[in-house]
Amino acid sequence: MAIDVADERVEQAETTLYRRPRLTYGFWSWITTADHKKIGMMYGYTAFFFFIAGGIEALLLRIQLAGPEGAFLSAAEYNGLFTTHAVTMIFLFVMPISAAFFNYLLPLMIGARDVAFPRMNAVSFWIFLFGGIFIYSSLIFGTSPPPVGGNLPGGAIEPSLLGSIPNSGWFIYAPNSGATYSPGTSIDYAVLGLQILGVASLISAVNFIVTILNMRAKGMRLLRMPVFVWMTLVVALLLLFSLPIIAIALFMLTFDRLFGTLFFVAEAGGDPILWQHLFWLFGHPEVYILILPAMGIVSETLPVFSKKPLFGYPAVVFAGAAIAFLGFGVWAHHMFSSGIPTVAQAAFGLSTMTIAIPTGIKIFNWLGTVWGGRVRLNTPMLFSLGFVALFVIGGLSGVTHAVVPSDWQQTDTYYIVAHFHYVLFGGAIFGLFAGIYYWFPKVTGRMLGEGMGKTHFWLMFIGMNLTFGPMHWLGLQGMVRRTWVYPEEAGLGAGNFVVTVGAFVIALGVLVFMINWVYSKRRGVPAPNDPWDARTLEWTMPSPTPEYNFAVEPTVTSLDDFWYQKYGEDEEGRAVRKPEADQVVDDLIYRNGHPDQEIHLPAPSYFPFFVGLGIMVIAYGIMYHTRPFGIPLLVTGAFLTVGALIAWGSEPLEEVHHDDHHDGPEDGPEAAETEPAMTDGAAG
Amino acid sequence: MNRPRRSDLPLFKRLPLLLLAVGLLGSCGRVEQPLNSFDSQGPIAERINDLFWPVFWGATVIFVLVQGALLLAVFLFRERKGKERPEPKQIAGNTRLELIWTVVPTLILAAIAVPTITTLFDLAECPAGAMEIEVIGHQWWFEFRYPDSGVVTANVMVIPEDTEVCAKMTSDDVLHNFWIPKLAGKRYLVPGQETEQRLYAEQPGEYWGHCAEFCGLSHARMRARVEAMTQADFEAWTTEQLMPAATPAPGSEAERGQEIFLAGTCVGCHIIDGVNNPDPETLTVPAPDLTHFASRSVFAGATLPAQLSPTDADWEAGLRLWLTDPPTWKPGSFMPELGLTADEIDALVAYLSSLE
Amino acid sequence: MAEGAQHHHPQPRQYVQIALVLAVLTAAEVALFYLEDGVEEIGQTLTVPALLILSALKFYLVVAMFMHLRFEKPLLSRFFTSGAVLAGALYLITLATLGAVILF
Amino acid sequence: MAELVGGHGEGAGHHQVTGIDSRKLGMWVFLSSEFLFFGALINNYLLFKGRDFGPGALYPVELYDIPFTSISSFVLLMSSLTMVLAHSALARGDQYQTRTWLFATAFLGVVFVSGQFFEFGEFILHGLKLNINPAASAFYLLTGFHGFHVIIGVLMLMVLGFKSMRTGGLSEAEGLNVELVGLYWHFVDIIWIVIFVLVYLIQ
Ligand code: HEA
Ligand code: HEA
Ligand code: HEC
Ligand code: CUA
Ligand SMILES: [Cu+2]
Repeated sequence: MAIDVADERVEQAETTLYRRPRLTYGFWSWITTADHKKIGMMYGYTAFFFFIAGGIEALLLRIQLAGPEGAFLSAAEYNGLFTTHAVTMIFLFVMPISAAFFNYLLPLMIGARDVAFPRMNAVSFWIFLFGGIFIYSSLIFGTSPPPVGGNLPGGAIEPSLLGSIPNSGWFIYAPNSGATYSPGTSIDYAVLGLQILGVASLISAVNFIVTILNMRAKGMRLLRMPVFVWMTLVVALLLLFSLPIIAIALFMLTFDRLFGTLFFVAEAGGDPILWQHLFWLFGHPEVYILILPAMGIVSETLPVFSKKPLFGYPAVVFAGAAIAFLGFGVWAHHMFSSGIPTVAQAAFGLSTMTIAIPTGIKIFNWLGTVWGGRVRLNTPMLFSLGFVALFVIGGLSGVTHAVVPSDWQQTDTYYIVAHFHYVLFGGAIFGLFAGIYYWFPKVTGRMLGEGMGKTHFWLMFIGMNLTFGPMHWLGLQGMVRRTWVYPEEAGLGAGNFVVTVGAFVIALGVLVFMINWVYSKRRGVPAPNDPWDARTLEWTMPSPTPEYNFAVEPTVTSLDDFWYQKYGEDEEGRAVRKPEADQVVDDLIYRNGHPDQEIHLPAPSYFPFFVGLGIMVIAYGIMYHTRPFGIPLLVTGAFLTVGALIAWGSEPLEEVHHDDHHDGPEDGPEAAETEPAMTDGAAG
Repeated sequence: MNRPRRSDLPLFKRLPLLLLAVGLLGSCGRVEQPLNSFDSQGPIAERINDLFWPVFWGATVIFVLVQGALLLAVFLFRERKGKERPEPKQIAGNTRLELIWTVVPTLILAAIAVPTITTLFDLAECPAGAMEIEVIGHQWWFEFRYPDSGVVTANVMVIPEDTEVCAKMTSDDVLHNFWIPKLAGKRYLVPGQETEQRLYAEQPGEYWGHCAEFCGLSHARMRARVEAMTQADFEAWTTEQLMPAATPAPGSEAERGQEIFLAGTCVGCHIIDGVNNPDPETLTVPAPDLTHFASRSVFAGATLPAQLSPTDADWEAGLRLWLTDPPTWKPGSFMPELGLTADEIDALVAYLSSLE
Repeated sequence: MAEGAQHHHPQPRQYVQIALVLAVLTAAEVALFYLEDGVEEIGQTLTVPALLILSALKFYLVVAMFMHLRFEKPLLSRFFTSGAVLAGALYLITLATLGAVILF
Repeated sequence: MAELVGGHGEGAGHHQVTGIDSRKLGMWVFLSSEFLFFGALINNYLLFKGRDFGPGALYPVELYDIPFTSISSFVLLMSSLTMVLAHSALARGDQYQTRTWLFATAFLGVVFVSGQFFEFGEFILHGLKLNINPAASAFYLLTGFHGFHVIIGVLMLMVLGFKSMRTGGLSEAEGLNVELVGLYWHFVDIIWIVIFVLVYLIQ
């Protein structure tokens, strides 16, 4: 029965795919939407686009480093590329793709119709998007001449196009990032761009916190929330308390660069170390912002694919919170060699070590979950297991950094680069891919291909170890970070070559994934509504999720409520599928697919888009305030933003009333069911 | 229900093999690695390695246990084609296990923490009575000053063997990071502040170094050398360094070089003691003192000559390359391309290589 | 009121009284400032803690009474104090490692 | 009063598990992060105020006019009173008083900001420019950021006040807005309580 429904839907999707007018309507519906699912998908697509960009940047870096004294890139290009690579991967890929998961899944998992502030949600997305565009516009408008007195090859005044992107490294250390040593606008693009992205994240952090606290379904007490929801809450809290710090730091740097303040100008008594403190006060919580969503995802997938409840649920939740809490107290471990007092080094070394304890608790509980289970090695499970395996490697090398004197050797070498790619790529990205494979059916109504999925996994897994494994050795054998060439005589050529090969293996894997995506989206196996025999509420809805989410607002009585509707236990404590399980599932899904009353949905709005646009224009205005067009830009942007905000505030509050049928102007009765078609048209 | 097909691939079997292969590739190959931090040549670097290895092996044990458990779990409990596994017992946790895996890691960490802290306090600060050398970072070369004797040099730090040396470091522009892997760890050079780095070489020898903190365009071309000598050699070296520059023989190529040096723009930036002694304030950019230029085995941020054990010819070829076009070798260089003719360069090379 | 807490809320009269207290506290602060300047013996060892205490009192009064935090669900004060305590702790440690405050 | 807003607009459609209106919860959550913003700026000031910038350096402390700042601090403190009176009047349904107190609060806010502009002007006349030394930079950024908050608050108060004038009174739905703006306003006030002591009085 479930399959029939899906098939039907897919057929409809295909017939409507080519109907143009609806596509146009579709496009505007994306611009104006306040639906958390559409916003989530837009986050996802945008983030993935940036992943490819950041990945291609990484490949360019790797080509340059394939052998000693590489000549593929100039120094300026290389410095720009590793900076944008990191900024892209962290701020434009991992954070927003996590936001995509939060947006799409959070309301579904807690049984809500939407987030607490749907239009604010839209605003975060648009601000993020325009922030990303702003940063990347440096490719066209950015300038990065050498400092006064410096000379470029051939007497050039400006490096090539590619060399004019931000080139300060992702932590933008002062004073190199100041106006004296980095004249030109390229760094302003990074600084103001990150500021914009911060605004977006702060808004969504508040939104998610309120949503989780206030919008849970009946009976969903805090300790009945899925771990993924918990991790969303923790990440939102981390964002809430860490973003202000970087915002002020960036604010100070902007003032230093554009308006002559002297915070980081050493000659005038400013303090470059202050920047490091402020950056890492944010930067370390940030790394947990990057990893906790992935940890939340695998905490969902491992139980499902082991057919066991999560081992030690309260411990896993508590450990997540503990990681976040401790994560605020370790920032100076990035500054062990910057000359901070010895006692401070000792204190931060110790505090850093303590983080291994809650992280270990998570790891062991995941092992406990898999142990004794009925383990199905579907692609999401492969990625989840890969996550655990690889994250442990990165975590352990993290502990070796916490051994302070060792870190004096390790810091600023590829050993560090190895550490953080293991946790970021092996950790965050494997976890996120697990999530993509796991929830793809719920989002699109089709399965991602398993064969290609597994090829993807193995290519990425092997490529990943080939790329980042040798970096450990390279680093301690003298390979310094951020060097555009390394000397032949340092004897690092062979290792680097392996690394480069590995990077291309990863790229091949990603390519397979993209093909899989495109293929499965159109021709994939239609997804059953509960394809993985899952445990959380989002699977009680038809695939793809209807626009109004739950036709019947759920009530839960336990953790993994859905599971316990399907399964009981025998005397031995083994799971037993209830005889009526299929019927229960079908009923639930049928009911959720057929609302019998009007459902109130957040009204679409044009204004979030314009707020985002306005903020970007303001940023250009600030950057070019000394040029004739600067102030007009600033004023235009301010008008746009404030105007859109006021219009937003006075926008009639009434909502679109949905019953079973869509009420868009040109929509036929089946419109609600053709969602996936519109998805395809607008985003694909 | 149409569950996706199960995999036939042997899962994770490749992991250990793969890592092994990668490790071998990365670490083996009998190439010389002058920046290898594992190859410590003094007590400070040695202490760090003595701390690192036990931690590394401890981590390896944890690694093996965790990955082993993971592989075993997958191996034992995976569903295979045709062999349906029974539904698993629904175990939601175990307090005793939670306790164990909280307490055991805590103990392990405590065990790591103790040597970490002792080593840290032993190594972080210079002991009293150490020989002080000032290190000043410039984009993109290190300057060394010897407060006891007044010697000023660049790129190559000369130290006596078996002596506790304390580098007092600061920077003239941006952050740099002084790293001699075989002798010690790293420490930043911070403009406006002073940091310390202990150095100690047991044997005479040449130790390579690198600026490790990103410091702008040519961070990759900012390296350093430490040359350790016997006490006697060091004293001789000091005396030599304090003498004014050698005077070229009349009529020689070198003398022509000196004329070019004096007539050209060079004097705007460089000092050669006894040839031009301007007030350092009047120089346009900070540039290496060239008085005893030829006594240094490497120059231009210790990146030239590029060879592992350069001959005189290599050295001269490197200098020629540098004088022809500094910004191409070192993008952003504060020494511009001066449009010297090949003939002028020959003369300058002859002169500069006479400045022992 | 949402929590039926309306009747606990102070009435305008009490608000004015609170404001009077705040005014007095502010006056005391300023007085302390001049005391410190004028009377050498008192010095900063005494005035600084006194000033901190007075301002903490003012802070508390505004938050508890004007912002009604006393009458709200504990969740809100939990957020509020987390923010305040976290900020205080983090920046204190930062200042200490930068050598501007002596903690260790 | 507040929960009647429930049926409308954002943050409302759903039942609210904590029993706190979502918008109000959101405001408190946001304010808790504001501590980190201001904390960073205060941190900067405290760091630089004691640094030695060489002979003849001019520090903000040297120019403080404590009586003047005391008065403007007092003004801001009293604006918290008027704010709370506006809220209380609305709770009683007294639209006229609500409006009056809203405008009074905005007015006091304007007085405070004008005082700050005056202070900045004086300081600049005495040579304490933004770019004279980091202590000055930190001073201006901190107090300026605070002043910016006050300006935003004044704008929000004005919007509420004028809306009330135009429509003859604020609806119960808009009553929550008064409360939210009030929270924001008091927060800006308590930050000034801290700044007044840490930056001005403790030297
Ligand atoms: C997802 C991101 C992420 C995560 C999760 C982590 C996790 C950790 N990191 Fe990492 N880190 C980064 C991202 C991350 N890091 C980045 C991006 C940088 C570099 C930034 C830059 O310079 O550009 C960095 C740099 C960095 C440094 C600075 C290095 C330097 O520049 O000199 C240090 C130093 O202590 C460190 C430590 C740690 C530790 C102790 C953990 C711990 O949380 C790890 C804990 C996990 C485990 C330990 C494994 C599982 C536990 C067990 C199996 C239990 C048993 C274990 C023991 C008893 C040891 N990291
Ligand atoms: C989430 C974060 C993240 C991710 C995912 C990655 C992914 C990768 N990183 Fe990343 N990296 C960082 C975060 C990240 N990195 C950070 C923070 C730094 C520090 C920067 C700094 O020092 O400031 C850094 C620095 C860094 C360096 C060091 C630069 C230096 O210090 O000089 C290197 C060098 O090898 C590198 C390599 C790679 C590679 C090969 C990948 C690969 O995994 C990428 C894989 C993806 C792809 C390959 C995309 C696939 C593309 C396609 C399928 C399209 C096909 C098209 C073609 C083949 C043309 N990274
Ligand atoms: C505008 C300033 C400037 C001028 C003019 C200049 N130099 Fe330089 N020179 C530098 C700087 C700066 C360096 C250090 C560059 C580096 O290593 O990054 C340098 C380095 C050198 C070195 C290498 C020194 C060492 O130990 O690393 C030599 C040799 C040298 N210059 C010779 C010359 C000669 C010969 C001339 C004139 C024909 C000249 N320079 C003109 C600024 C200048
Ligand atoms: Cu100097 Cu890098
Ligand atoms: Cu960290």
